[in-house]
Amino acid sequence: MSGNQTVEAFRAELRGWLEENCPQEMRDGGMSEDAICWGGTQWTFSSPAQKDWLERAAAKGYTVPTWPVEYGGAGLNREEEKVFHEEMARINARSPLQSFGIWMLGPALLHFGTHEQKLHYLPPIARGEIRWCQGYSEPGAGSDLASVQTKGADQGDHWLVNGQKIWTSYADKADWIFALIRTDTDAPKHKGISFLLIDMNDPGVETRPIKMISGISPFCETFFSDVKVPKHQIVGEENRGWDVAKYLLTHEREMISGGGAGLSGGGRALGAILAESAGEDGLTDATLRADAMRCEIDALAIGLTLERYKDQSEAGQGAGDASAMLKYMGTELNKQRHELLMNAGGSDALEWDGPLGNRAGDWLRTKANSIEGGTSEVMLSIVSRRVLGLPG
Amino acid sequence: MSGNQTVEAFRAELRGWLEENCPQEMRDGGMSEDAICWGGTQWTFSSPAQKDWLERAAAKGYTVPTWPVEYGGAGLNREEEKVFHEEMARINARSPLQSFGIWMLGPALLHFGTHEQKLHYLPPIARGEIRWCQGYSEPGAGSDLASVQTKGADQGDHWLVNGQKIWTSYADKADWIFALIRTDTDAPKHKGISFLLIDMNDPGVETRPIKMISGISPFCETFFSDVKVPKHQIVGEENRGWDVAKYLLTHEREMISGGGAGLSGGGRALGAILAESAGEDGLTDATLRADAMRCEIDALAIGLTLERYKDQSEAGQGAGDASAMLKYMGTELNKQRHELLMNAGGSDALEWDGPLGNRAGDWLRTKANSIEGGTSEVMLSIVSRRVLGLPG
Amino acid sequence: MAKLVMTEDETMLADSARGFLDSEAPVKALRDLRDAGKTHDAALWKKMADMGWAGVLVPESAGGSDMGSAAANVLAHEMGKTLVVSPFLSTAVIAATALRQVSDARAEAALAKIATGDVTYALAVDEGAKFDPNAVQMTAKPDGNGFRLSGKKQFVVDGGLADRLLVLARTDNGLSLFDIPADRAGVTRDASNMIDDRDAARITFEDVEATGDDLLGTVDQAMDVLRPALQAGQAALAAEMSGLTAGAFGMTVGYLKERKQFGIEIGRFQALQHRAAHLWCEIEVTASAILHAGRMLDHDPENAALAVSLAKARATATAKLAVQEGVQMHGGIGMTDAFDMGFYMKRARVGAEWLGDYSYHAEQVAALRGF
Amino acid sequence: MAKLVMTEDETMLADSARGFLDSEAPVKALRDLRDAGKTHDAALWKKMADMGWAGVLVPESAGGSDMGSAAANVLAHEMGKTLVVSPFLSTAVIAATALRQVSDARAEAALAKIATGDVTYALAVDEGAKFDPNAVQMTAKPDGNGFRLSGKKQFVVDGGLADRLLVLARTDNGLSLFDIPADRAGVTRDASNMIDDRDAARITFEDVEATGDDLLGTVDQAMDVLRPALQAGQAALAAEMSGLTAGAFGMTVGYLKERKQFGIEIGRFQALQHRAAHLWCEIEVTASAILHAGRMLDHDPENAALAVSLAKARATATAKLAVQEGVQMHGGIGMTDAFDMGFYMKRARVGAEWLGDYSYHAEQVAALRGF
Repeated sequence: MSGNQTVEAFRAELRGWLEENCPQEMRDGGMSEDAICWGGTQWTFSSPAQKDWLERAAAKGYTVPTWPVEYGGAGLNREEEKVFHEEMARINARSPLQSFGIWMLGPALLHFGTHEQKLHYLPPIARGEIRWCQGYSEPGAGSDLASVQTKGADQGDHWLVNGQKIWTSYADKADWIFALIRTDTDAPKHKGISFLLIDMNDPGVETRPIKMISGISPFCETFFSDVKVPKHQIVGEENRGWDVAKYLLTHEREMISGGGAGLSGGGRALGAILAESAGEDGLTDATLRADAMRCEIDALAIGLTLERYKDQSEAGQGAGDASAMLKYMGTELNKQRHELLMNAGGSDALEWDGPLGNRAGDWLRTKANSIEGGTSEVMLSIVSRRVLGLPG
Repeated sequence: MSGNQTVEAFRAELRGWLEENCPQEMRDGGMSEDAICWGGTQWTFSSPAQKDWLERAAAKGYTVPTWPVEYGGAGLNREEEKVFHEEMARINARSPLQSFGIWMLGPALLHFGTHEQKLHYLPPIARGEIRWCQGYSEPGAGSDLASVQTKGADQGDHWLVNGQKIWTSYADKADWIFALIRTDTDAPKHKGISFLLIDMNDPGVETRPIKMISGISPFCETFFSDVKVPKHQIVGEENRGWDVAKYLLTHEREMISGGGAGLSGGGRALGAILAESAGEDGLTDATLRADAMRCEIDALAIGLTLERYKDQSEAGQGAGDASAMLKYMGTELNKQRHELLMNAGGSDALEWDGPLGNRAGDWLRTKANSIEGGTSEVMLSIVSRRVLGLPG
Repeated sequence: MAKLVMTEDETMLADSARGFLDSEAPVKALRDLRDAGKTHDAALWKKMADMGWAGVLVPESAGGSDMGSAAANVLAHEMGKTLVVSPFLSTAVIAATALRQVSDARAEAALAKIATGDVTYALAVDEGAKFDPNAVQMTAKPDGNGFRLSGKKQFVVDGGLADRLLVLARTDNGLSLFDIPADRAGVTRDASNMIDDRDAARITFEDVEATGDDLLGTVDQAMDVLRPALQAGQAALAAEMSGLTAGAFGMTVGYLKERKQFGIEIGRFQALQHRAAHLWCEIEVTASAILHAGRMLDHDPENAALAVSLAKARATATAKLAVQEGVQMHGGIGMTDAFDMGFYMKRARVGAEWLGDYSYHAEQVAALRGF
Repeated sequence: MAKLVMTEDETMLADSARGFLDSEAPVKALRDLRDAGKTHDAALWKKMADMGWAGVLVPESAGGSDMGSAAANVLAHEMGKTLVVSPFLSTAVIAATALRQVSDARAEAALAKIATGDVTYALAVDEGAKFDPNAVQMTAKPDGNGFRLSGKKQFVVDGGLADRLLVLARTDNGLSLFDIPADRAGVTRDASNMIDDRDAARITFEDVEATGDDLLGTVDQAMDVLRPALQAGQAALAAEMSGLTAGAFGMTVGYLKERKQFGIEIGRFQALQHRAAHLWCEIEVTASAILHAGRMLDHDPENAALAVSLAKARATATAKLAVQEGVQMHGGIGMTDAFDMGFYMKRARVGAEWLGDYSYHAEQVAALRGF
């Protein structure tokens, strides 16, 4: 009961703060690529409101609400976090900042980093000053993430890194990269990898965007030639980077699945979006209506599953390999949602920059959802073996 | 042109014959289990009309219209066969006779049998006097049909057969069985099997129905204890029975797939059946309508595919392993059709012998379609390896 | 919102229910009943009542344990696993929830009898092949201080043997709900020969007398009483179907590990692995919807409609997939009556229809989500 | 019914088309055009016309080869395989079929110019985001001996560069079809930036003059001329999409055989094998529907509607599955612009919408089949 009172007091305070501090322009629920504020040294704000919103939120720790206060967060507990998201959704507020630093590196550092590393790296992420990218995949490796060929040769106080990464999202706009580097070439595949932090401005780091079928280029190739990485820029132990990577993969899966789920109550009903573009009569097309209902039901139920796993995890019942399920279900659903949006959009959706904006680009982008961060096939194999205990 | 004239002359003659000879009662398009006339020594006609219809059709060779006249058929070519089916469908005529003898043993004998065997076995099949059943599967063998354990020991002029068969459809009502028997226990799995014809009245043959989830028991277990099978009762060469079996499996697949397809033009539209049971407003339920349209489209297209393969086969382009495709697509479709019929039937369909007759039993029966005659999984593996040439 | 985690109490309840049902009501109990031509096991129901299950939604004042919908769903889930035959949903969930919407002595007395297992109920709503309460045509014509009921009902689950019937009928300005004894003059019950081997009936009402006392709640306002009862029933049915799904899936995964074909366990075939894994993912997602429905019914019942329809729709679709895959992966043996899988498939079909099918609940979701 | 087997002539036509297109118009030709900012290759179209393809549906009297719809579909299928950019469907199939419904000297002259490749056409029907000819609102008001056309069209495929436009407009008592030069005063064309990198336009008509001569067929009876043209176009588009499907599927199966993951070819993974096999089955079934549509258009055009909608619906669904599986099975590389799979996916989407999407044709099938 007293817990509830505290939470409600927090809600009231937050609501007041949002009312005062969230600029009106930032209350459009913007979810598309260009509404995102990524931060970093190369960042250009799309409007003064976007800048204000980031700065005000960062000052309160609301860019990373669950991180400890000393690392730039607001130290919210699970209940408060729910309230935070509810209140943000209530006024349709945009997220003030998104980044791989928040989603990926932050959780890894909070779990594996030293106190010094946390103090050094986390606050600039929370303030949107430093933008990070991820260096896992390598050409030809595909789903076999542990087949890392990029080498770090031990030079005493640093590693000399040589090799190539691929699918390094937004590497061309990032300031730093966290990467898997092979620091022991004799050890078994999973045992000789270290998780290193590398400054993209270091000599020998080069990056090049990969043009995607959606026309946009979020992904890059990144090359390392004799890049010196000081020994203190390692997260976790030497040659134990796979542990960090696995932890982050699980995290990434949950994150990607969340993108597709539209969460309970929060997201706009798919059918409502469809009904709009279908015209005044609403969603009368039997095929589209049937598909939309199914998709909406699944989206709501997957959103609830995300909530359930968070609640379980808070209750000390880890989700574990079930994150593979969330990743699989969430991304497959998101692909379906966008197929339906394309159907409903008809020929209006077939133009780049047509009357429906970038609907086609967004649709094509979703096709990568079931590939990046572990393919759907890999997720199903994980469930089959680790959850169901099937042989093979 | 003259070919067309001949065909049209045949159509006119046939139409006249049907008008005169097909009893009115036999023009109800009866497709359910109890409308079928199976024949055989145990057969009891459901009505005088059923008996008349069988006798008149048999006299013209119309129970097996494409078989040669000397073996009891009408010797129709492919064009005439199409006309035959069109004219039968036009007046909604029931098939005068159905049997495993017609579908399975007949084609095998026509292809592999000696002239004497054809003369001896085929006419009684065509006249509905002798009913056959099939003895392929054995307990525990499942999809691995060639793992035949029932043994035939060579005793000079006969084999002494011992063992057990399962899924012997209607064995309790059949007069004879065609069965795969291992006549060489030392040879590799596929090389020591013979295709034998066995009289069910022989001492040592016993059969027992298996109760199915649909409540009906078309399937049996059949036991052989020291059954003497004369050497002349073999089809094809000794130890080459697998060739006959493979030929028949292909044939069976096409047959089973045809059952689900509803053929182009001929079958009643699924949607029309659904619309009836959905009431006067027709099929307004979006989910049901969408599913029904998809199912109807697929049924028509699969029906056309069956036609296409028949035409190709006549043109000397064998369907070969593509029969696996027909079997897979046809049976999966048929299961969907019956799921939809159950949906549309609502609670009326949940009673045995309810207002919709045996709809539930028919629905449950279809679940075996994708298992019997080779599972859907086996069909997909055949396509994968033999058609697509994928490794493994 | 309450947390989407099983509480310790719920876990204990599930464990104790499982222990009881494994010994008292395995699938074989259904088979034995069926083979004996029966659709109800009064002794089993009495034992369940003694364990407090009949009173799970009955207020403590009437002798119940008042544990709430989430707890009822836990029980339903466990019963689903072994296809337990009982009037639990009709009586302990639907009728109890309806009765507790009404605060009068008669309802209190009825609730007390439910809790002790001394009375069973059936809900008579459907008149056509599809669930559609608003389309009810059966009439309740004013007659003196009471009414005369005339019309036909079908798919009255547990209606062949229930002691009392909750009957939805059309009055002058709306729908009204009546609570009458099943043996009242003018009531004719024809047992339906159901594919799931359970009790259901077609019932004819010919000028059946109903007094003012037999009216449950307010005249013309049946939905005030019926809606919560339907929602509790739909959620519990969804939970039962998720239990059924778990039962069928457990059999299937076990078979995949043990059955060999072409010399190896069929569970090594990747195509089957991925299908089994997909099915497990669907099951997990459905579990969330069901847990959520229980929480909403217990904590925010006014706004539970979306959660309930979500749960019933998901449970229906998932159960269908589970039994289809179950039969297919078992091969021929799965089609034999000697094997239990067929019982799961048949119950899944009946559960799919009862209290609204997938399409019905999908349309509810669409309406609540604005399209 | 004519036989559902490719004739020798058709097989020869396919082989010769393939030989030509492999050298003149591989997928790289589309890529080069796109990179050059172009949506049409006039030189290629001229070569195709020289091979007689532009005249495939033009009567011999007008210089065509009059080979019929099945032959046109064979060509469209081959073009689909390498995503050939050309006005074949708009001009040689749709416009030629429309024009040959009219027996006058003007139509004969137009057909002759189509056969030689000297004129290209585009069909302007859509006004909203979905194909729906009967909903056309664009007006053709009587004016002297002629009409004045006012309104807007969108998704006019090949409409940015075509020489002439077939325009569907509403006259006093129905719909009428006009054949006008694209550069007539009052016509404004805005090229659409299409995801398939081909030519399409939004076109505005402001008080555009149309003489009686510009009317194709009879006033208010556009469908007499348009229906056969639409059906021929829908069937050929279905054939193009089946070619596209074959192209994407061929790439995918090749990749399955060659690509290794975790040390073995991914084509050894049974889950992928079964999905590829399923896709092949779908492709085979769709092929029958397309062959059948061609036969019906050639031999029984009055009754071809069902066959055509069947072909377009199946082709749409199958192409969608093929490109989705193609991208997924290729993994990340399939998502890059450097790889051709994306071109197939984008063209499949445009083909899905053009001349009626899956749902449109499914409803046609339902109507023709009585539900």
